[in-house]
Amino acid sequence: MTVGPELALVIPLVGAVGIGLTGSKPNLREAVTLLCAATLLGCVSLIAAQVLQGEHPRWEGPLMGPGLQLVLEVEPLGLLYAMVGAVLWIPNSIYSIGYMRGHHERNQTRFYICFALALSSVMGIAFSGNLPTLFVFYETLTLSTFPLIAHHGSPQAKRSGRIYLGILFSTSMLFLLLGICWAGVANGGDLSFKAGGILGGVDPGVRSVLFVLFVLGIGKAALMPFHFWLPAAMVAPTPVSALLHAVAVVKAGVFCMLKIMLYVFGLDVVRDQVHHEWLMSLAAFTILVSSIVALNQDNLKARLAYSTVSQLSYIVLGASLGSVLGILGGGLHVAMHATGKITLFFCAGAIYVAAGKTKVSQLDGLGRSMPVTMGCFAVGAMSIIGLPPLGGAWSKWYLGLATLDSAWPWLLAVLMVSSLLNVAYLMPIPIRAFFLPPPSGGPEPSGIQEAPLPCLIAMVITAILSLLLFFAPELALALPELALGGKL
Amino acid sequence: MSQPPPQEHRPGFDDADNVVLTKLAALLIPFILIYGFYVQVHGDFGPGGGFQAGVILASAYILYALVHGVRRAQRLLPRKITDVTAPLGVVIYAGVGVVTLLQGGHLLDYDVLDPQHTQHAQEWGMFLVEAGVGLTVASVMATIFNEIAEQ
Amino acid sequence: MIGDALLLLLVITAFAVVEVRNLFAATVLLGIYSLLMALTWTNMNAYDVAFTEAAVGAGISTILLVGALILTGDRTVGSRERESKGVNWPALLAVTLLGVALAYGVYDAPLGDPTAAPHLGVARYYIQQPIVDAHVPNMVTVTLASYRGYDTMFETAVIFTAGAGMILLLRRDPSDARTQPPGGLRPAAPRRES
Amino acid sequence: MSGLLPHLPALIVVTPLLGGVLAPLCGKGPTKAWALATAVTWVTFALTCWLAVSVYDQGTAQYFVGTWGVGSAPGPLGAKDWTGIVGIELRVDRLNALVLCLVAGMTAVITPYARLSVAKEIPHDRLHFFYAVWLLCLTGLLGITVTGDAFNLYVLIEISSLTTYILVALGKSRDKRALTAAIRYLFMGTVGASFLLLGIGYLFMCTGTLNMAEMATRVAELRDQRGIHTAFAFVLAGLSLKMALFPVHQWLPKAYAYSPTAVSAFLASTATKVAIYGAFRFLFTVFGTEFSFGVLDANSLLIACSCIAILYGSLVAIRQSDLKRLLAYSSVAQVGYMVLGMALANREALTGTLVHMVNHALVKGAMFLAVGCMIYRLGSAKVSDLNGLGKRMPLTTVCLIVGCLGLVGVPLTGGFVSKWYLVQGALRAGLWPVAVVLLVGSLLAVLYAMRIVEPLVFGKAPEGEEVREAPPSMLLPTAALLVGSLVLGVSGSLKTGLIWTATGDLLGVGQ
Repeated sequence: MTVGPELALVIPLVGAVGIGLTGSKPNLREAVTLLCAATLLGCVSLIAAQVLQGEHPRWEGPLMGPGLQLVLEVEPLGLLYAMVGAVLWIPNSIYSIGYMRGHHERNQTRFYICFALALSSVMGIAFSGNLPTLFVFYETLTLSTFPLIAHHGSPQAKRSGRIYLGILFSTSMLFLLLGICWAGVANGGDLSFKAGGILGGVDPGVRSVLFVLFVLGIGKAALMPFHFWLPAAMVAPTPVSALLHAVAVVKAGVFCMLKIMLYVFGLDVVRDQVHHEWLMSLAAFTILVSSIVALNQDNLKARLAYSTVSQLSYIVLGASLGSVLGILGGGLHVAMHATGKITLFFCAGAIYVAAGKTKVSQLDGLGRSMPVTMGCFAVGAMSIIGLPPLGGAWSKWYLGLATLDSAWPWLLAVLMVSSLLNVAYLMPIPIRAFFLPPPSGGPEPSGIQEAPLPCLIAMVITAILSLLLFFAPELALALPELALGGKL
Repeated sequence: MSQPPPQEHRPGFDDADNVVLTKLAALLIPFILIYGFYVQVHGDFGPGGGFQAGVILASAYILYALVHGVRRAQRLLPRKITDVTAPLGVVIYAGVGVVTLLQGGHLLDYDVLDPQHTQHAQEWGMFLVEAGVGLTVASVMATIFNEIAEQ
Repeated sequence: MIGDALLLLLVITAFAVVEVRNLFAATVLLGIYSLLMALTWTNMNAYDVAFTEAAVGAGISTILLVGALILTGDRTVGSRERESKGVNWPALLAVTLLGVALAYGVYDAPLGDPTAAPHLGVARYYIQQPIVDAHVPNMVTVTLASYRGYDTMFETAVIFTAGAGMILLLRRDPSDARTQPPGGLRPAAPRRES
Repeated sequence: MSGLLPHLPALIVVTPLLGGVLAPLCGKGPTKAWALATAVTWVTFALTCWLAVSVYDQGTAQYFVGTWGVGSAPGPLGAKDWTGIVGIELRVDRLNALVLCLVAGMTAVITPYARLSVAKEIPHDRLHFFYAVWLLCLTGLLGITVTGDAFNLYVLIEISSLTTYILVALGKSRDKRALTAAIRYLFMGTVGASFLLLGIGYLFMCTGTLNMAEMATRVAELRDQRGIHTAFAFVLAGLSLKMALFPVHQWLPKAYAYSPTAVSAFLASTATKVAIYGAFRFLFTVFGTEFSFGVLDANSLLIACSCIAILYGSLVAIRQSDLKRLLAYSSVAQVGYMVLGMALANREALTGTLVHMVNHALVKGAMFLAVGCMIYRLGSAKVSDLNGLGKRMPLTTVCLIVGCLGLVGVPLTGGFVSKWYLVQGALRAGLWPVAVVLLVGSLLAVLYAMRIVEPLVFGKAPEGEEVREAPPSMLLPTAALLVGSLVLGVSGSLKTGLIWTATGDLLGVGQ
């Protein structure tokens, strides 16, 4: 059975309509969301089966104007990203039910609609077959997540929403769109993704400028100094932070980065003909600095956000090396970090719902009343750090190999130091929860119970996924390998 | 309030008590009217045409209004009429255009009005559209004066 | 000779219109200007234009301007006098520039040359052909009503628009009329008391 | 029916003209004249579409009004015989076919809306004259677009200007400031029209013809004559005033802000577009690209002015507290976009301009209509009124939000497509700073759009009064325009068809 990539876009859109229509009946609404998520996963799996057989499902949208067309084409790297999004949407939807109800949020229908729209945009980014398509869905993702960020409508939420839109729109409109248009003008109008890049015949000077524009334009990759939106976005309800700001949105950024390096510039160009050392240095700088910043965050979600900033730069670093191993490690890290970080956010949200706590310093002894949550947290944290037997170990391994393989082996030191910092800012949390006594002056710890059941189910699923990815990384490995043309 | 009470008598163009003016106007107006019609219909042979004729005809009305007062003038030529005749002139003009179109010619192609004698047809066409112009101009001039005078 | 004298008078009147402070006087001077203009056209054998100028410029316009003056209370430009003592430099600059541009444009135009472009173009047809095409000796009428009858149709519509605008903007509301019966055009109220 | 086909260029002007003069004969009352106007605008729209299709298929349509086509006069004084176009020619190519459809279509959609909105803002005893003026304004705009005769263009500019002044001044019953806005517009518009007349006069002086096509061939021979240069300057100045290009834009914000809302929508979506079409016609056809942009280098000046317009208009728009003024200043910026694309004068940029013309007409029209819905229910349209409107007038709110997206040029709206082509055009012309200005402009648009969207989505409604949703007869046209803009963003048939070929015609390149 052949399934076109457009179906993956349409399913969440239909879901959004369905959610809108059933908005008045919460149970039905959530059922629609779950059904939609499951269908999407099925659809993406069918697409994956085709890709693994060597096919490239393709869909050409209407011609929007001369030289401007929406084209979807499945390639393995995009499929990996789509898989991550589709798989994690299911636990996230389960989690949302528990969280949003447990927290008595308003405007829940709007929340679920925007969520489905965001997923549709994610699929669009993942399967985009040319740069205009990529840009279109990059922007629609920003737009559809904006109402989620500012969901509460409080002045602080609105302010964060403005920062979010402001940074993402200004980088994408000023740099990315300019870069895309310039690329089209420079190479005669061809903007489709091609193995080996499309800028081979372009003047090297222009190519360097384009490189800068593309890198700066992808604000979603949260490279410093364009990372402010990510901590700001933490005012959103936790499911949003979990799926969008650990998985969908931020991964969209680094995924675009990978894709552009691979299919627009081409690895040879990146390595030999573009002055890309600055990007590498910027990524290394971001890795270290944001890890240090994370150390000093007392707010749990903020600490996780800075951790994300740091981990995203691992992927950027991998992309900027311009080597096969780098792309492989980066691609893997998209999946590994996603499962780990979403678990952490689930736990953070569960702690907030169940115990009302948002700060690291308040978590002493919480492990006794919330053992499952804190256990999952420990699993997620270890995956992020890159400890076996968890998925994160693989991606860090390949990234390390890539640095050793490159002309800049000192980058390995950056990775090592950062891993130590990861340990320093993540591990104290479960340790405090399990081994420190609860504060005596605080409220009775016995009053705190485990998080709502849907939340628990969700976080256990993702924690198990992290484990599975260590023991069975074949699929996650196979796709980047396919993308690289079996160059290993 | 600078507005005086409405009932009070105030001097203005409504005062029609100047004998010299009334007699003079009574003498002049018929000639003005005839002259206006002359200019209207004779526009193709001498100077003038619908526009000038319209203005001249309107000036007859304005003179009457200045001498006898706007209200009496309006009794003679109610606004209801000028409101209709003003667009009607344009209707006549454009109507000629549409008629020529319907008869198979182009818009405002007077030749089709009398295909055998095109020169004659031209004269006819021009006469008709000039009539439209005259009607509109005269009515509009009267309207403009009325609206200003009534403030 | 007569033409030169008329032109001289025209310029003098124009300056007088600008300089005189009393708006009523300015209006009358404008009427005089139009009359002089009409004479100039007559002197140039442009009877149709002269005719229009006399009827509209000297006639109707003057009446309407007087009407407008009475409506606004026949002020002199007194209130403006303080401001207008100095020269308005931007305005002077703009006007000078405009004049220079206009002069620049006619500098190499062969004015008065019967072989110049405008006289050899469509205008020649408008002069020569009316009597052939329509047996009508007044070429102005033929040009307006036939050669360019389409333009004139819209000019008529413009006139009608002016009337419609007056009706829309100035006609009193019927609701107003109940409280304030139309009093008619009248001099400003304060004069009555003096 | 097909017998009408050759007469379409004339019919599309005569139909609204007759409608306009018949409307006051319908008698008083809010319904009859409105019904006539609606019927007339839709018939006109249908005719323009028919014309556009036939022009697209069969090329330029020519029509001689009156008896006289090409004639000749014997040459006295030993001069050569003269042969040329005697009367007035109407000429429709792909460019003006597009503009005709746009103008007629916008009016056809806005007229049904006008019934309730206008009835609330204008005294009932003279509504029939309102529709007369309304249709005459349409006549003027269509006439400007359809004509191939320079003086006729001026005559029609006169009719459209005069009607516009009246329409703007009619806002007086809602806000007295409409009168001063109209007077200001009248002064500036008259200066602009006079400049245009002077320019056409100089052109006639140098070329001896009023027909644009004939002018064009003569101008190519006479490009060194000072009269032509002066004509160019006057025409450009006059048209800039009419387009409201910075720095002669001052009439626009107030005129749009204080006129009756239906009028704002009508003018915003048609009048400036037609002025820009006029600039196209003169710069590209009459004077020719080589003369306009090569000999006289008008593009530097136009690019500079339009870049400032984009930045200035957007910045001022951000600071407005009244929605109509905000939209009006945004129009100043959007005119900048369109003129910019015109001045860049390459195919991508021209395509961008034309797409932007259509898109801006649709979106700005819809925005004004949506604001009109607010005024209809709330009596005013301040930014502070937007708080919590989402709960009280949900459909209007959706329209406003979609409109904002269109103004910003978010992907999948027409605004994105135009921005795309404009940026490409700027880069193709080798002017990357201009491309940056374009993009900064759309970022500023995000800012003023946010001022509208944020209170709509997150604001809390004031306590008390109950506000109902606007009536369907007002919402439907609003939504229709927005759907149009979305379709424009996604579908490419108009762009790859009419617009792309029109820009090819303008630049004289093959398909």
